[in-house]
Amino acid sequence: MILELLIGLCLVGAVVVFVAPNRYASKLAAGWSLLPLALSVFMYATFDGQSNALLGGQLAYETMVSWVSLGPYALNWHVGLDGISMPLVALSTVLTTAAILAAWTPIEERESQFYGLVLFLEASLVGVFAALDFFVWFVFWEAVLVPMFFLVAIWGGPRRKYAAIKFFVYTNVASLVLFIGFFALVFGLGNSINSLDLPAIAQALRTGQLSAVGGVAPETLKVAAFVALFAGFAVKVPVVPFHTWLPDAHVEAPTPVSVLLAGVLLKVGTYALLRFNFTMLPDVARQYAAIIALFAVVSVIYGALLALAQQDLKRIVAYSSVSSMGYVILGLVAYTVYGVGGATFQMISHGLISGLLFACVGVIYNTTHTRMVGDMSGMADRMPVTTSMFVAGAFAYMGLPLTSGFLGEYFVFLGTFGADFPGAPWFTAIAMFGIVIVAGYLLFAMQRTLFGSFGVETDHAGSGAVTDGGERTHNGRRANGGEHEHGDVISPAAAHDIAPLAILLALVIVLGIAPEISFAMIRDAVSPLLAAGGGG
Amino acid sequence: MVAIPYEAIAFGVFALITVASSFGVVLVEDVWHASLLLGVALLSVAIHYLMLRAEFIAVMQVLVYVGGVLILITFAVMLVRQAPDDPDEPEVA
Amino acid sequence: MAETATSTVAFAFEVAPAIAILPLASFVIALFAGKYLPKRGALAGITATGGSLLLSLWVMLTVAGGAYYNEEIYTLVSTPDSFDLHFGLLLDPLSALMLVIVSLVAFLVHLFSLGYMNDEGEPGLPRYYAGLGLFTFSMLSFVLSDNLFMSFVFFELVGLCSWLLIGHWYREDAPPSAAKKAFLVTRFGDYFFLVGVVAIFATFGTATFAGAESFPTLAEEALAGSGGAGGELPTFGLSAQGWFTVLGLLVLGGVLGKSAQFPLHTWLPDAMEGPTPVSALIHAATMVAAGVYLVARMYGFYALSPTALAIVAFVGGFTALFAASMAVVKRDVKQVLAYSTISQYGYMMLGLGAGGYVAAVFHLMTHAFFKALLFLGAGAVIIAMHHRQDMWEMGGLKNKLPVTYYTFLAGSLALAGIVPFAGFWSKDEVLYEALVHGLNDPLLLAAYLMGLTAVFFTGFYTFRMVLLTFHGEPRTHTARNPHSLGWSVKTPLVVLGILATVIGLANMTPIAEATGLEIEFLHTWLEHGLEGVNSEHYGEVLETVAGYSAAELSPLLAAVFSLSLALAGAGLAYRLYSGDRPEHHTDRLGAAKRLLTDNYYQDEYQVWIAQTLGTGVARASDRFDQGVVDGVVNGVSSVSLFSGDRVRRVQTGIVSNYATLLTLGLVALLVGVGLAGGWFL
Amino acid sequence: MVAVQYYLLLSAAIFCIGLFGILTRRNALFFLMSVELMLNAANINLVAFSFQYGNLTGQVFSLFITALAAAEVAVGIGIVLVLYRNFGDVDVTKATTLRW
Amino acid sequence: MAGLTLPVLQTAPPISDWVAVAPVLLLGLTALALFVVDSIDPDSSNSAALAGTAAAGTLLALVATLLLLAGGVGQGQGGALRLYGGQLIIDGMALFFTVIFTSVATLVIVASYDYLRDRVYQAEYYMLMLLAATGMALMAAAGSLATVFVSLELASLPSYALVAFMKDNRGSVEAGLKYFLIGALSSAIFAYGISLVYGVTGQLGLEAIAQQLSGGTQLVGVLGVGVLMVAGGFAFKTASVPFHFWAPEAYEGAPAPVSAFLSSASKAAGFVVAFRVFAVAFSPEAVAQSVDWTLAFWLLAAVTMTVGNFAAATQDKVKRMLAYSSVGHAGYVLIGLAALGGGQDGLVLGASMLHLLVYGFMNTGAFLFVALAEYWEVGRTFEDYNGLGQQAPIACVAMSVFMLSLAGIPVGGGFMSKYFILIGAVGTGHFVLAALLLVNSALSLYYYSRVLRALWVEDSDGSVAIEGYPLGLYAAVVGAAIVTFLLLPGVFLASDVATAAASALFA
Repeated sequence: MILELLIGLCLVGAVVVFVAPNRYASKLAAGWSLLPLALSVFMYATFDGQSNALLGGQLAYETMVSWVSLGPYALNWHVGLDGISMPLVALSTVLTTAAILAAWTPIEERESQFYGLVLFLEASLVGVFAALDFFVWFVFWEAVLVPMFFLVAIWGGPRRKYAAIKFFVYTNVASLVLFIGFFALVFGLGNSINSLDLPAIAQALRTGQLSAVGGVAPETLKVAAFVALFAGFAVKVPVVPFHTWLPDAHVEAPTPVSVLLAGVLLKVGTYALLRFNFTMLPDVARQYAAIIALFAVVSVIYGALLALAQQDLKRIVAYSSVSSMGYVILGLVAYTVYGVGGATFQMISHGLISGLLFACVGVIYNTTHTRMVGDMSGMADRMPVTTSMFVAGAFAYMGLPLTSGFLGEYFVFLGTFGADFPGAPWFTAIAMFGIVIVAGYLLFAMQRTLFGSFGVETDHAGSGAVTDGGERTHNGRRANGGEHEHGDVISPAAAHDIAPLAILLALVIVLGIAPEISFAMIRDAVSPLLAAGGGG
Repeated sequence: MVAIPYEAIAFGVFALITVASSFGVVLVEDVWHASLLLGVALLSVAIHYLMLRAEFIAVMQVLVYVGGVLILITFAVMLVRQAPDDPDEPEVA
Repeated sequence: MAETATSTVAFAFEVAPAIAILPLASFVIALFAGKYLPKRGALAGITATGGSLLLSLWVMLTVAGGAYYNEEIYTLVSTPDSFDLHFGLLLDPLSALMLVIVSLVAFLVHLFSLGYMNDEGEPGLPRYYAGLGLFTFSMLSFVLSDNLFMSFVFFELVGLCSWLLIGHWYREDAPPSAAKKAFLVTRFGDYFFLVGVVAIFATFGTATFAGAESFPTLAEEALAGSGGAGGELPTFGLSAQGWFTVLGLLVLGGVLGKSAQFPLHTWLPDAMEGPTPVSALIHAATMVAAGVYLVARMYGFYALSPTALAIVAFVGGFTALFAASMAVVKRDVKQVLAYSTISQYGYMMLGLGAGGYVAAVFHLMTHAFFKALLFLGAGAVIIAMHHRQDMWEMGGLKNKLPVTYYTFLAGSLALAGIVPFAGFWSKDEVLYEALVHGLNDPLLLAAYLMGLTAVFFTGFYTFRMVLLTFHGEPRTHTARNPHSLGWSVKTPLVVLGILATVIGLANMTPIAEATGLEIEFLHTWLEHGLEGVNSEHYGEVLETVAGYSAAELSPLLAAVFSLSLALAGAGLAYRLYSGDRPEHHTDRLGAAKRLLTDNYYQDEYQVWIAQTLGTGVARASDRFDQGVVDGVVNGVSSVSLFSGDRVRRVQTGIVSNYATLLTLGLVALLVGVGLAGGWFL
Repeated sequence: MVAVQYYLLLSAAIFCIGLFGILTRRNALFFLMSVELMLNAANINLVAFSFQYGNLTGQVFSLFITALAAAEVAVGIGIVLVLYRNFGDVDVTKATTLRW
Repeated sequence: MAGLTLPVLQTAPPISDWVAVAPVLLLGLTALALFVVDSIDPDSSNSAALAGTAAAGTLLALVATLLLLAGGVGQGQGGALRLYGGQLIIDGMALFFTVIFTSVATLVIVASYDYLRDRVYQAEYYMLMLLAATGMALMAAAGSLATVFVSLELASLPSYALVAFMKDNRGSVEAGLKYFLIGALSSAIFAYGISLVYGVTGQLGLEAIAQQLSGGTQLVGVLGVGVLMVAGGFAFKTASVPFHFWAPEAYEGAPAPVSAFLSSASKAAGFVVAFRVFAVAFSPEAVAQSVDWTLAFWLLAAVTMTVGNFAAATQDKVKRMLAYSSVGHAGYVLIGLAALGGGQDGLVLGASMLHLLVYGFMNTGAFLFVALAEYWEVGRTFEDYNGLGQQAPIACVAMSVFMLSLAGIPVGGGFMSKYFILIGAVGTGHFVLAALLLVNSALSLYYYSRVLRALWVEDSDGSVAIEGYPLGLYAAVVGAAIVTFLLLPGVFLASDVATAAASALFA
């Protein structure tokens, strides 16, 4: 019941914070978020799961209660964790706390609603990672959209409404597509299953129980379902060319929300890909591995190129997330322990690092009220601590060794290069070029914003709102002078701004030095996948 | 033996009356004439009922439709009489 | 090996990780507590690197006693059904030698920094010392690595540290830009290295350098066809040798980047924007040396592929000449040194490629000392000149700065390759190796000739530098009244000056040949070591697998060649620049000077690739993304809303129309379903 | 005895005439009368088929229809009257404040 | 029905007929009681008493229905109670839908208490509503086409009057007129369709028709036309294209509680009767050789959801948007009929029933929120709702639940039911319908989120000042929201009943 307790804590917290007065909301939310965080750490420490959640084996914190019956199928409340989901659950709780702390400064109105929604989001995310029944999973999967919609739409930037609705509609369409794909499979399984229990379905699919539906041959049905599921998840990941909601959502979202969006929400997509496409339909995944790898590589390179072209710091990180998630897909395709395990590791690593970078951008934005690369320079002079964090985060993002970012990508490359799908070395080698481009745009951005002589150019120093790019008045750069010299505008970030950065950075480094902390359990969960999938 | 198909002839005649008066209902300009023609149509339908050995229904048809509905409609026509300047609906005395 | 060693030996190896960890500790101390410490972290750094130096010496002594160490010490990731990733130590003559070099130079640089940085009231000193500590840690760990994975890890970290240190003065515009360039260019090389490491893992399932299960051994077995594990390696559709060549070249990509070989050398001159001690550290013994060290470390693998070796040699020879020619026209003392660094590493590459493993390591060692000396000497000059670096603003410093002058001169003589200074012996041996092997291989011979020509240039630019800086009349006010120098500046200079003078005696090959004395100490040193990773083994492999054969030629003859060219260069410089008021003779080169000062437009085309091509493609992608990919998404929504607007216009508000539409709809339904159901047939 | 098909034809004709009236006339009262015609068409069918099948089901149902038709007219006239009060007309095409 | 002698008639019902039809009777009697009250004191404006009485009546009926459901009355395979010669059938489906009608009626009546404050003819209003509810409850239980027609008219005639209730409001009158005219036309078509079916089978009882049809028929064309005309009658009641034209106008013009009532309960009534008629009388097996009406419903479903959602997407007024969305939802539910005969009958029909149940709460709640807005006189367009979330957070949270649930996002039972329908469509191989549902869902999310945007995101222009928080409206809105939300985790309470009741039809 400990998992239910975790989800319940988040939900209760959401309600409590929602009804609390605005002025207490931030501290209350931060305090409350420590409860699920502590609980998840405890769960992580006492984790005793082995093997893969869908392929049999011992699960941690499992519960199964019957819920609804749907014609011939039972829907159960079935939750549990394995080595793949446990780190992701922990990641969700960590990033939620970080996001809440990061929100203290920028969120200045309707705080209780904001923090309530964030905690609700946490509950949904944990639910997605924990659910082992399709419908339960789908409920959480869809429930994620609601708080996200509001968080972007209410507290976002100038084009927040457009971005929020685009995100909302786009990802919802994707959900429907995958839903249809999944149920095509369920009906193809016919009587061999009597519930929507994901392990049962996975077993049935892997043992070849699929039969024709509506005159469609099982083989075709599998491919069609795979395509539908892949398309559905690809939007969430996002895989090029389904990615265009992401930069909009990221740019418009308030920074703490970006932290969660990039940190956890994208992982939901790759997690689902791993659970559904790559666990349930391994033969299709292997058959079309080269095509999927092509998507992955295009995401990596194209995403990185797009990031290179951006001027908005958040857009840069947003597009680079597209790039980074491409590595995850590439790793999944490989069906090797380093490939799939590395993909999972990369999810966690990217969650921490992108969260860190977004939080840094947020701290900078809170003081300068601009995120445009051309609008500021020499921030290192005034914000040394934030700058250090930003630099560390950026290098971790570039895959600097002894950070988790390096290992995530490295595992994927190791796993993929020797994989047995056609063209694997080429795909890997091309994807690796992403590490050069990522270094390019992050270094350019850092050089122009953090270094050089200090100056900030916005047309209303210190006031709340930001203009959009078109209307900026060019009143010149006030290098090392003008009103920004005074401490009231550019002040060192507060402790609660820095704390989340420090926590995330510490985790990034710890995971980079001792990856076994999570890779051990990931490996346990991934190995059965490979054994049963015929890969290795 | 060749029987004269009285029933057929009667059906033909009354069917003609029914159809013709129905056409009249929807085609005439004046709402008064229309309601009168509706009465004719309903009555001729009642005769069909008689021919179908449904005497009770026929009686009810006369009572309810001609006695009730037509009077209601007539009443309504009186209440909502159009102004004389409306060319579509000439004034009724 | 450890089990056969005595307890002292074992203990020396047990504490060997501390060689790297001590500077790491100084990094942490300087970073977090630096601003509370008296010298802002300098003392911690000096203590740590001093400790590292002592430990390195201890390890060296132990290794000299014939004990070697090759163990995994930390498993990063273990996978039962695949290969593990681990950190380990490989302590053999090569790494022990390198450890001493690195820790010595690092120690001296720390010491020098005390005078160079602290005395100037610099802000950001903790950051500086933290960077130095991290740099030393990374480099020492790199040297200690027992496998290519670990090498890559610390190779990359070295890159990070160079970024941190080159960009130390981030408030100005140039240093951050130079730092970025250094990181990006080396990263471009590292990309190939990364592919290479991954491919080596994919091919061999291991990346260890030494031992029966190491990848050079496996590769050798595969080529020899002698069965063993090497027989069933995946070679990705190529022949085994072809694939190994590809692997070697991929790793070479990283080497070219870090060791600033053509065409990835462009970052190094810009890197002079960093503080001068940093330049000394980076360019003498650490970052730039890392590339060459890597090739030397896995020389057993390169030795299997004559193609790879020839490319290494040719690139090295070309770079040596190419960089030397650019050094001729520089005004900035550090720029001259920068190009000379590129050039000297070209020699080392030439040596490695030509089969002169020992020669290359020898040159690596001597160069580390004399180049550190030169940079620190230049640093001393810069301090004295109040941070001016243009040689044309100097002159006549000989009398004001005697210690600096004489040590600098020793370094210059070493650089120019004048007997008996260190550089002479090592460079000469490199050239000799290139020549004897090159006589059987035209590509090598071409490389040798380029290297030989570069000797002349080296002599010229070295003495041009010395003469312009120290001789003649002071040309500016600052040069007449230089800043005085402290002990912390002078001590390292003296130490290095002595080393630059005498270290070449470690391996006097021409003398040994001529006299038959057993004085090639370095040869002896490197012949020992673990099986498969010593020069003896490399020599065999070169002959049997790569097919290298040495022509019979006296080393004395080659030495005479190069020495005379060096002297000619130096003499020319002396003739042109020895006067009290030397002229700008290089102006006479005309258009060629422009070409040289603009570095053959290498920067221009690389910047063009990075900006016009890279950014251009990025912009085009962005436009495509906004217009087409996102356009489709937005288009779908626009079309939907537009058609929604059309649909609702059906609802005209006139109820008769509704009735009509209703009837038509019903009729259509009737007709449609009726036709489908065949009612009307 | 007239075959039931002819009654079917007759009712269809009347139904169509009623429908025609609904579609063409704009006066609400014509509308009401046309609906009456259509309902009568249904009644003719029911009575005719009732006669053919010999059960009274159809006849009974036709009574219900008659009664409900009357009720419908009553409600309808009420609505027509308020329409007249609000719009000053019984033209159904005039009331178009709600649309799109 | 003299000609109908079914074996089931011999088995005496385990309980008295009166008990089985208690909900219907309670509704009818309450209406009569109000009539009496009104005739004693025609000028009474004691709205609390009137609304209280009406609400008590519907609540009692609801409780009675729930008790009957809980008692298993008429449920299970072949357990349906056939009363009065099979004219009324009390089974799981009838009771299930009676729950919907009575709940919606209760909510609407409670909300009307505030909405009607200071208006005349309140007693008539409640009475008409109760009579309509009675008609709907009868529709759910109708066992022959005759009762279907009569109960349908009983539900329709009060509705016409209710829509035109605000007789001095041009919109209300116009809405009433349009509703009435289209309704009259539709009922004429419906009646004619019934007469044709009678012509082919000679029967009006649903099971009797099925028996007759299972032997095959020569008059395929006549039967087909008749069946489709009957379908047209239901399409009117459920506001399905092309019989939907009245709906946007009527829902927009009518008093908001009436719109709520019509769009939820009346639609459900149309569906229950359609389910019963088509599943029992024209069951796919019986008419397999003659009339493939599933194709007709397939087309209706496809066109209805598309037209409804596309037209809703660009509306300016919230109420009209809800009206069109109501059309769209009719399209979703029609999938249940279109997918019959695909081997998943119980599942798909159960899903549709479940959707109607949830819809009964979420849509009623949404319209009642509009009623609340009308009460506050904030205006009708999306812009007019700007910033309401700050002034009336509780009601706006409720409205958000409705909107999200309508869109199929899991903060309410609408998520479950919509996806159950989708499962039905996929499971019976109707991939085109599933794809259409997908497209329409996307679009619906867009326009529902416009409401959320107005409520929470946009800032008020300051012109709106909310006075008072009417208890009745609030109670109804919040109650509907709570039930909508609880139907997400608690959907098993309803879904089993729904699927069982649906399956029982195909026994």
